[in-house]
Amino acid sequence: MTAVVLIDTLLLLLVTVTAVAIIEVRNLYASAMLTSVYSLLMALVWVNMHSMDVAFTEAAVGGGISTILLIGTLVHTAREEKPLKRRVHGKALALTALCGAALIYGTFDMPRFGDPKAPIHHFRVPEMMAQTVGFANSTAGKQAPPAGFDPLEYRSFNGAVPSVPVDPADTAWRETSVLAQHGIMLPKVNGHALHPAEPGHHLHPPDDFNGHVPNSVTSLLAAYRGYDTMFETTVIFTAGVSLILLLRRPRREGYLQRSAPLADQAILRVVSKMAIPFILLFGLYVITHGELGPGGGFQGGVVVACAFILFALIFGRPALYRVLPPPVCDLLTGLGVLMYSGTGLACLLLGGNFLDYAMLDPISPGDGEALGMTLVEYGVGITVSMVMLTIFNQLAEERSK
Amino acid sequence: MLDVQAHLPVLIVTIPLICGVLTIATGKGWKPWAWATAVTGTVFYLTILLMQQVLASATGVVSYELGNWPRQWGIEYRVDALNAFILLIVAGVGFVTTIYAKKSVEKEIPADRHNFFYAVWVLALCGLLGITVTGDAFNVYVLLEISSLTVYALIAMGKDMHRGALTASLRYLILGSVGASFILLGIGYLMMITGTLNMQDMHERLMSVPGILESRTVLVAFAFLLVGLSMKMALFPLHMWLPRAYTYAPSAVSALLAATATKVGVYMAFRFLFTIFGVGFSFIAMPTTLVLATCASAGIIVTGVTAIRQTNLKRMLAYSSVGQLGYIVLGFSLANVNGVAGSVAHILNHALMKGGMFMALGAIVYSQGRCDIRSVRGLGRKMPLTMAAFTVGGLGLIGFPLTAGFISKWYLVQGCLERPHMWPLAGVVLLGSLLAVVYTWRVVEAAYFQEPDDDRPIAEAPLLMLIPMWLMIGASIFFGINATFTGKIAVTAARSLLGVGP
Amino acid sequence: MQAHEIVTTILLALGCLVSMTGAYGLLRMPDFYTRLHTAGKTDSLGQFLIFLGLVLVTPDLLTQLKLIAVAMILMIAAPTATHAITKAAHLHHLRPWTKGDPGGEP
Amino acid sequence: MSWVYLATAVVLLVGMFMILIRAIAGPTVYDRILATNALGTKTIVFVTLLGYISGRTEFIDMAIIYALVSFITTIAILKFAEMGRLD
Amino acid sequence: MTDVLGIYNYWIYVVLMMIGLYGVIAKPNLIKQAIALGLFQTGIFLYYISMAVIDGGTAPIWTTIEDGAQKFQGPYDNPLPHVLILTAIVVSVSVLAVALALIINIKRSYGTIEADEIERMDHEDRLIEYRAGQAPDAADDAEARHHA
Repeated sequence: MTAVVLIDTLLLLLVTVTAVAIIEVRNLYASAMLTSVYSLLMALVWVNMHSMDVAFTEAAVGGGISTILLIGTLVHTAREEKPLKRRVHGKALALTALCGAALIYGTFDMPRFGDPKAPIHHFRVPEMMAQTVGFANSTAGKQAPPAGFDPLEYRSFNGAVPSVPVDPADTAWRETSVLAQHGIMLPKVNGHALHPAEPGHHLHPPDDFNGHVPNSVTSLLAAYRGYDTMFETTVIFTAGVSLILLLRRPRREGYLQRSAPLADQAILRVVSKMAIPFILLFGLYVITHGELGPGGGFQGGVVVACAFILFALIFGRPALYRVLPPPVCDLLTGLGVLMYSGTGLACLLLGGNFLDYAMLDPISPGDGEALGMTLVEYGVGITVSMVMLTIFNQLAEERSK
Repeated sequence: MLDVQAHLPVLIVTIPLICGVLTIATGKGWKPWAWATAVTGTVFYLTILLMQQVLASATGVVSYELGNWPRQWGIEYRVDALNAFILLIVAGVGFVTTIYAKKSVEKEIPADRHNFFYAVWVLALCGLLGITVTGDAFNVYVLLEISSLTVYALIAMGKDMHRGALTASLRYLILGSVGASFILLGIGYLMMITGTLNMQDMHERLMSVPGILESRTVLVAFAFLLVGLSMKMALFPLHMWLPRAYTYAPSAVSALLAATATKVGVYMAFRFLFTIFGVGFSFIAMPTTLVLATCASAGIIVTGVTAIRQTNLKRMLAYSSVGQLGYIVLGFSLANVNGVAGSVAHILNHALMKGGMFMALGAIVYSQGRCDIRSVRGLGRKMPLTMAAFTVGGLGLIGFPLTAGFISKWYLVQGCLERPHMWPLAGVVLLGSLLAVVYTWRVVEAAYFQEPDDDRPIAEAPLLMLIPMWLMIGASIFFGINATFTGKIAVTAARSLLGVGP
Repeated sequence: MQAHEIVTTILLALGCLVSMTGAYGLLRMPDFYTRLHTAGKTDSLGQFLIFLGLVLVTPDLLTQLKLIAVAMILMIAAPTATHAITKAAHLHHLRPWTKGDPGGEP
Repeated sequence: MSWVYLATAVVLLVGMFMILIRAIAGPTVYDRILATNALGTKTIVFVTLLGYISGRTEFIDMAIIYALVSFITTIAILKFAEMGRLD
Repeated sequence: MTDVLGIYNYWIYVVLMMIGLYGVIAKPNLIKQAIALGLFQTGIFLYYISMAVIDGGTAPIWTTIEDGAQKFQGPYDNPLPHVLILTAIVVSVSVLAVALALIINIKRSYGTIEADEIERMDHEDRLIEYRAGQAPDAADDAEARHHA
């Protein structure tokens, strides 16, 4: 039994107990707090399973934002659940038992937990992890994999990352690039052919890209599945706009209400004053550092939002509105999504496919990839932080009767 | 500079995304509406171009690799005749409904948040189009959530008319999220066993690796996907969210949802059942035909009877929508060319008819503030064009010859008769039409043969409502008379889904 | 096992002991203030001992600095939070438990 | 050395379990806040230990996030308990 | 023993999901339902992340030491499920936010957040709407039918 499995077993027991308690506790306030505990424990489970980025997100979202959301809702609704007539809901129990039995039935043919032979570990993904997809397939417009290329060897990374030889003569992309068509000639570089037959299809630069993004979660998130992430940002944006639609009152009613700052409590005030710049800085670090270590736009955005929320908690919302007026906040929510999709569009206009970051820097496509991913992460960060703040503002603006 | 033809699939989704976000900056008054109309109009034009491109291509498939990553690793957009057809419907109906929305939204939504409303509106279309165009299983989930979230918000915007909109929306949110989670779970099971997320790739793996299709994991994945999809497309026993949502949503939103949202759900079912699992697994190895046909027939009859008893016409049409969805599901559950073709054709026809009818009801709400049987009494003389549109739409629901509904029902009945021992289903189709006669007649009788409660003058709906309404209804008549286009596309799509030669 | 590793082991064990005391006290003490008394102090000390132990076995400077940063944040944040909780409880007239008081629980 | 971290982690888990019982049992709101806060601290230590168990010191970034976020959450919960509002 | 531990994670995920589903169905309190929906989704996340684990694996972040060689020789965990779940977590928090906004609105216009009470009010609403919509002569008849 490995350490992972031992800790996993114990943690999941704790998680299950917490889950039952969340459902069964009558006091909604307690339920909300236990939800935050649940998130913390879940984040530990993710860490234990080496899923650092997910743990990061869970900690920032579950431990921070969603608890504040729940508390903010409780302010306006009720603290206690109505007592139930029946303690156990028979029909629900039967349905869940049936559903659970079906799901468990499906688990018997699954690969064992941690089985290295599971299809997901050796089909398609190794090439992505090694960031060699650009040349790993041999369809039209792309190079065949180099001789002796073995995706499974990449998987275990014995020694340094193998560098892949690129044909230096292959510079046809330069003639077809938009800049070249406008008479701007570029210095000669090696590699990265744009296939003449198929405009827009070029090689993803293996040598530059490799090693540029040590966090393979980020490279999957922002490059291979960057399109999903764009819509993830849109989902957040949609949530923010929906909350504005549902909760925002006309300005004169709720714009600058008097509030109850905690600034008269000296200890809180001093500590928060010290903490807020640090939190903001750390948030920016998380956004920028996403390619090297755990973290990224989403996590960093939440941390930045947390700094603003702390400010509002201590110094009152009017003070926050003086720093960041709601109309500005609304526009910034959109700006992040626009930054993301604008990056994609820029790639399109430069002659590549949508979100083909390598197009951003025709001289060194690897730098283009890095630039694109950074822009995209900042886009996510801006939208997420502003939407989280908008959500908090809307919940706080709402006044109970 | 930009080769639009080469990037059509992605532009169809990203234009509404970018422009939807920009909508919040358009200010007040008519500007958000004009902007949204321009955007949806552009998208509609692009879908027409895409349809032409698909029909012209030799393979019948247009593929687009996002970020230039090969499809097995990145995300692929894959458009064939079926996709292009659904895209055309969603974008077309979206465009027409956006034109229609102006008057109705002015009346039903507070003026200070029109820009946010239209932003969400355009994003909802973006989500629906995205689901339809994508060839990646997880991308489906993400876009499904975009369209769902936006739709929850849009439905809840009916809260100023009736508080029921809030509970309707929340109920849809909970059921919809459970359904989406089931879909996510199904995708996870499939990914675990196949190791990939691309639909085409998944299908190839399921077909080629020995023993996969017999595994219990795939079986459970199939079951959960089916349940999740049924929730999303409101198949009969899981339709409980739909009637309320359509009843209490703002009129324009009801029209949009009735014409597009469940249709995209059906499209997802097509993709999962036919493209990923394949006909052999979905309909021969599994008793899917039996389950789906039973649910669909029960749905047609039960909701038909329920619709007859409703006094609120929006609710009546909502129940009728569940029933009409039953026809669509019945069609593809037969898994033969005529059945699937009927199903595909009925997606278009129902979108046009139901969209038009909801628009007519919206016009009635616009002039009267409500739309129940009582308020339409004598309306045949006061709002002749609106009521005529409603009546023609009703004829389409019945499946009256020379309306579009007739064509699809014809295919369906043929499909039923082709399958051995399935002829009672043809009877169900006819019985459903009979029920539609009853509930449509109640309205027609009230509108044309009853006297109004009072003599106050009621003006005909404004032109900005009548034109889109009649565009939809006119199209449904046009496709009823000239069935070549729909027939051709539907049969092509059915053949490619079923894997039989052209 | 080298000397600094032994020191670390001892520090971790001490940290564990302190943390467990706090946890046990939080579970068993009769009322809020007594629980606060055990949990508040042991929390800070326990984590500090464990982080100190870890710093000793960490080879690179950046990680050591980060560890110290976490410890310092906790040293500031945890007492602040405890202070705020106490103040809130006190303001809401939560009465301390006294001997023979039936309101307290074991 | 790894077993030392593992043993510490398991002991911490037992401690967390006790605190969790207090968080579930209450009885007052303040008890729960206190327990949640204590759990937060234990979690931070636990994350760091997990990093040492698997030899990945990047985990400490997460500990910092936890420390900051759980502080803010505690303040928010307290403000609600004290004033019945968030702003 | 290894067999059980081999699918232990998958069972726990089912248990978590079902606790959530039970809460969604059985609890009439809307906030409870929203929280339970969150639990239900976390169960699925646990499933996805469990899928990514590989024996002896480590976090999929490459760390190089001075000479450019990889510091960790062992296999790396699969990052794909992590990416998907990052997206799914974001989606679930968005859904939670919208649900809570709806609940606040419901409290505003219904005065309660208990599903059964709301259901009753909705029913009354519908009855009123039904009567208002019915033609006057047929109203009594319809009401009788409705109650039957």
